[in-house]
Amino acid sequence: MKWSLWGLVLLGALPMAATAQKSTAEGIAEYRAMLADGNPAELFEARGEDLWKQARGPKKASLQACDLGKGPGVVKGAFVELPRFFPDTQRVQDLESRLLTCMETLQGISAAETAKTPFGQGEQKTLEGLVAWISAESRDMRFNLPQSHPQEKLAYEVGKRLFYLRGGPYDFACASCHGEDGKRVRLQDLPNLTKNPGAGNGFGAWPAYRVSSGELWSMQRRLNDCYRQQRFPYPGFASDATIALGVYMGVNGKDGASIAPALKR
Amino acid sequence: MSDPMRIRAQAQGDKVTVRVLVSHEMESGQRRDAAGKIIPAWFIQSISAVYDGKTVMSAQWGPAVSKNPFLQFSFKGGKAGDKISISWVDNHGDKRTDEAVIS
Amino acid sequence: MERREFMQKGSGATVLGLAVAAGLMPAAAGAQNAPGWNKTAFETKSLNDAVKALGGNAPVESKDLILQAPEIAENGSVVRIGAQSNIPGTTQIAFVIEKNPSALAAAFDIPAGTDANVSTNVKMGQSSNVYAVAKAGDKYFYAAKEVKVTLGGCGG
Amino acid sequence: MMTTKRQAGLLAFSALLAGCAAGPSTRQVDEATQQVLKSSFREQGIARLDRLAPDASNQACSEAQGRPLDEKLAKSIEAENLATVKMPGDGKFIGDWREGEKIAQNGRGMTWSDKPGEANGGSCYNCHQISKAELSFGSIGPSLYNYGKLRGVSDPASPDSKPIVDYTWGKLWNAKAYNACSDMPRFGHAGILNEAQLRDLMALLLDPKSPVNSQ
Repeated sequence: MKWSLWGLVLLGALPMAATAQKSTAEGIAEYRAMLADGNPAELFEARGEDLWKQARGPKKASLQACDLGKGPGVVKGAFVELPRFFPDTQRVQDLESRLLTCMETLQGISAAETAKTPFGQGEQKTLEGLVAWISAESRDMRFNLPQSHPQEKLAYEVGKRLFYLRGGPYDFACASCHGEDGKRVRLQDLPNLTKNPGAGNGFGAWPAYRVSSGELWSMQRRLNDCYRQQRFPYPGFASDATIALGVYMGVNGKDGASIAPALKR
Repeated sequence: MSDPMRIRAQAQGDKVTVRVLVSHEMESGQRRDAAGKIIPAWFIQSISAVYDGKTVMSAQWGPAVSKNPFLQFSFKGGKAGDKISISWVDNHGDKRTDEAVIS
Repeated sequence: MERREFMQKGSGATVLGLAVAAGLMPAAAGAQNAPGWNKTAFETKSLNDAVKALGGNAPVESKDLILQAPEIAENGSVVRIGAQSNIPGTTQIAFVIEKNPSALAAAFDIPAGTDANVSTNVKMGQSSNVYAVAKAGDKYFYAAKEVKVTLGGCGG
Repeated sequence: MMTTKRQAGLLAFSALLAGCAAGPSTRQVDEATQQVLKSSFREQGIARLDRLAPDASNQACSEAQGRPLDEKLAKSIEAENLATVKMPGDGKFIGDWREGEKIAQNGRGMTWSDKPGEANGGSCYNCHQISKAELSFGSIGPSLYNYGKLRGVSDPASPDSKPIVDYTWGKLWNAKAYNACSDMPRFGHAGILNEAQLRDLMALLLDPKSPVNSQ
C-alpha cells in the first residue's frame, strides 16, 4: 500500500460545503476518494508476508520454496500471470489453488481440509493474508496470463461457457450483470468482464478489502458470493469452475493494471 | 494476540503527519449472530501517540469507530528519523503498542 | 448481509432499543472499561447531551470548524470523517452521529503543538446528521452535515 | 495430493488435446464444461444441483452468449413462456403499493443461505429505478419511474387499462414471454413471488396513488 498524500490533496480539493448539491454518482465518487487513503488491506498484506516466511504446519516449513509459476520463491509478477498451467499438478491453477498445493506439499497442511474450511476461519484466514501480500507484490503490473498450453486454452473456453451459463430459479448467468458496459446494481458499477477496460478493472481489483464486512476477500471468495447471489449451487473452493472463470476474466483483462488488493464496498 | 498496527509518519517542514491502521474487530455490541444472539461489544476505547516522551494525541473511541480503524493527525516539532509510538486499550483490557520511524 | 446485521433500517432500531433496555449497551457488555473512558458520554443520544457529558453545554455553530464528510455513503460500515478547527485554543475535537445508538463516536484531545485536525472512519447505522464538535477554552462549537447512507449490492 | 475429484476435471482432456495447436473443438469444450460443472458444484441448503440444468429457454440463451437469437427460435421460446402465465385466480390485479415498495426493496431469497419457506423479495431496485425517493437503484433494466402514468393508466380497473394491466402481470409472471433472453427472473413462473406479492408490485407500478406515479 502506498501512503501518498493523495487523500489529503483530494480532501482539500473537494468542495465540502454542505450547500453543494451533488449528483448521486458524484457523491459516491467523493465517498470512495475519501477512503482511498488508508486501505485496511494493508493490515492483511503485512500478515501475509509474515505467513509466507514463517515455518508452519506439520512439516514446519515456510512457503519460500513455493513456485507460483515464475520459479520457486518468485513472488513479484506472479499474480498477474495467474491462473496458469502447472506441470507438477498437471492442472490450471489460480493463486488460491496454487497456495493450497504449496501449503500441502511444503508444509503438510491438507489442501482438501483447507478447501472445506469456512471463509474467514483457520487456514482460510491464512490464505487471506497470503493473497493480499502476493497480489500487492504485483501492484501496477499488467495482466499477462499465459495461453500457450492446451489446458490453458481449454480453461478459457470452459470459463466462457460458465460465464454465459444461465441457471437457477432466477435464470442468472455471470453475463446477466457483467456482460454489458455501463450497468449498475443499486449504486455499484458493474464491470463488463467480457472485454477491457471492464475485465482488467474487475478482475484486477480482487483480492480486495470489503468495507461492508471488514474482510479481505480473495477472488475465490468473490466468485463464491457471486454464485450465491446468482442462486446457483455451491462452487467448491479452488474448483475447476471458479478457476476457469478466473482464466476467462484474466485473459480478457490482458494489459489491464492490477490494483489488488483494492478497497470495495 | 493482536496484529501489529501499520503506522506511517511523514515529516514535511516542521510538521509530522501520522496515519495509523489498527487491526481490531470493533464489534459494536449491536449485531446478532446467526442464532439471533447479541455479539458482545469489543472495541478499542482509548488510543494515544507519544513522541519524545510527550503525548501528541489521545482519543477516546466508542463502538461506532469502524472495524480495522483508521486514524490521522499531525503535530509540530517532530523530526525524520525519530520514533513515534502508538498505544491502544480495548474494553477487554487488551492493549498493544507499536512504534514507527518518522520518514 | 453483514451490513444489514449492523444497520437494518426498520428492525435495526428495535434491536437497538431492546439492547438499551436490557442494559446491553457497549460499556456494560464489555469486561471492563479503559481507564478514563467516559462511559456516560458514549451513552448519550444527541449533540447537546454528548457535549454536556464531555463537560460543556449549549454548543454554538461555527464557520471556523470545518467538518469533512461525504454527502452519500456507499456503505455505512466505513465512512471517513474529519474535522479541522481554526478556532484558536482548540483542545478537543469530537464526532457525534445523531442517529447512531451511541451518538458520540470519538473524542480526541489536542495537546499544544498538535494540529486541531483529525480524521477517522466511523460506522453509520442509517442516514443522519453528523457533527464535529470543538472545545476552545470552556466553550464548545459545532459544524454539521447530513450524510445519506445508501443500500448497496444485491441486498441478499 | 490434489483430490481425485478435481483431477477428473480438466485433466481428463489433456490427452485429447495433445498436439492440437488450434485450440479445443466445440465438442471438447462442451464435454469439459459438463465435467467441470459436475466436479465443481455441490448442494448447499436449498440450492440443489438441479439448478445447473437449464430449461429450453436458458439453454438457448446460454448458447447465444449475448448475441441475439435466431428470430424463429426467439418467437417459439416466447410463445412457450407466454403459455405459462397464470392470471390471478380471483381476477384482482392490484394490491397495496406500500407492500409493493417493500418487496421491490428486498433483495433476499432462494440463495443457499436463505431458509426454505421464507418469503422472497423482488430485488427490483437492484436493476430498476422505481420510486423517486430511492436513490440507490440499478440500471440493468429500464427505469420504471412513472410507469403507469407514462402509459396513461388513471384507473387500473378501467377497460382502457386492461391491455397494459395484463401485459404488466404477464411480464412479472414470466418476462421471457415478451423477450426470450430477458435478464429478468420469471417471478411467477419460477415461484419466486406469490400472487399476493405480484399484486402489490402491480400496485406499485400502476396505482395512480403509488409514489411511482404520483410524485
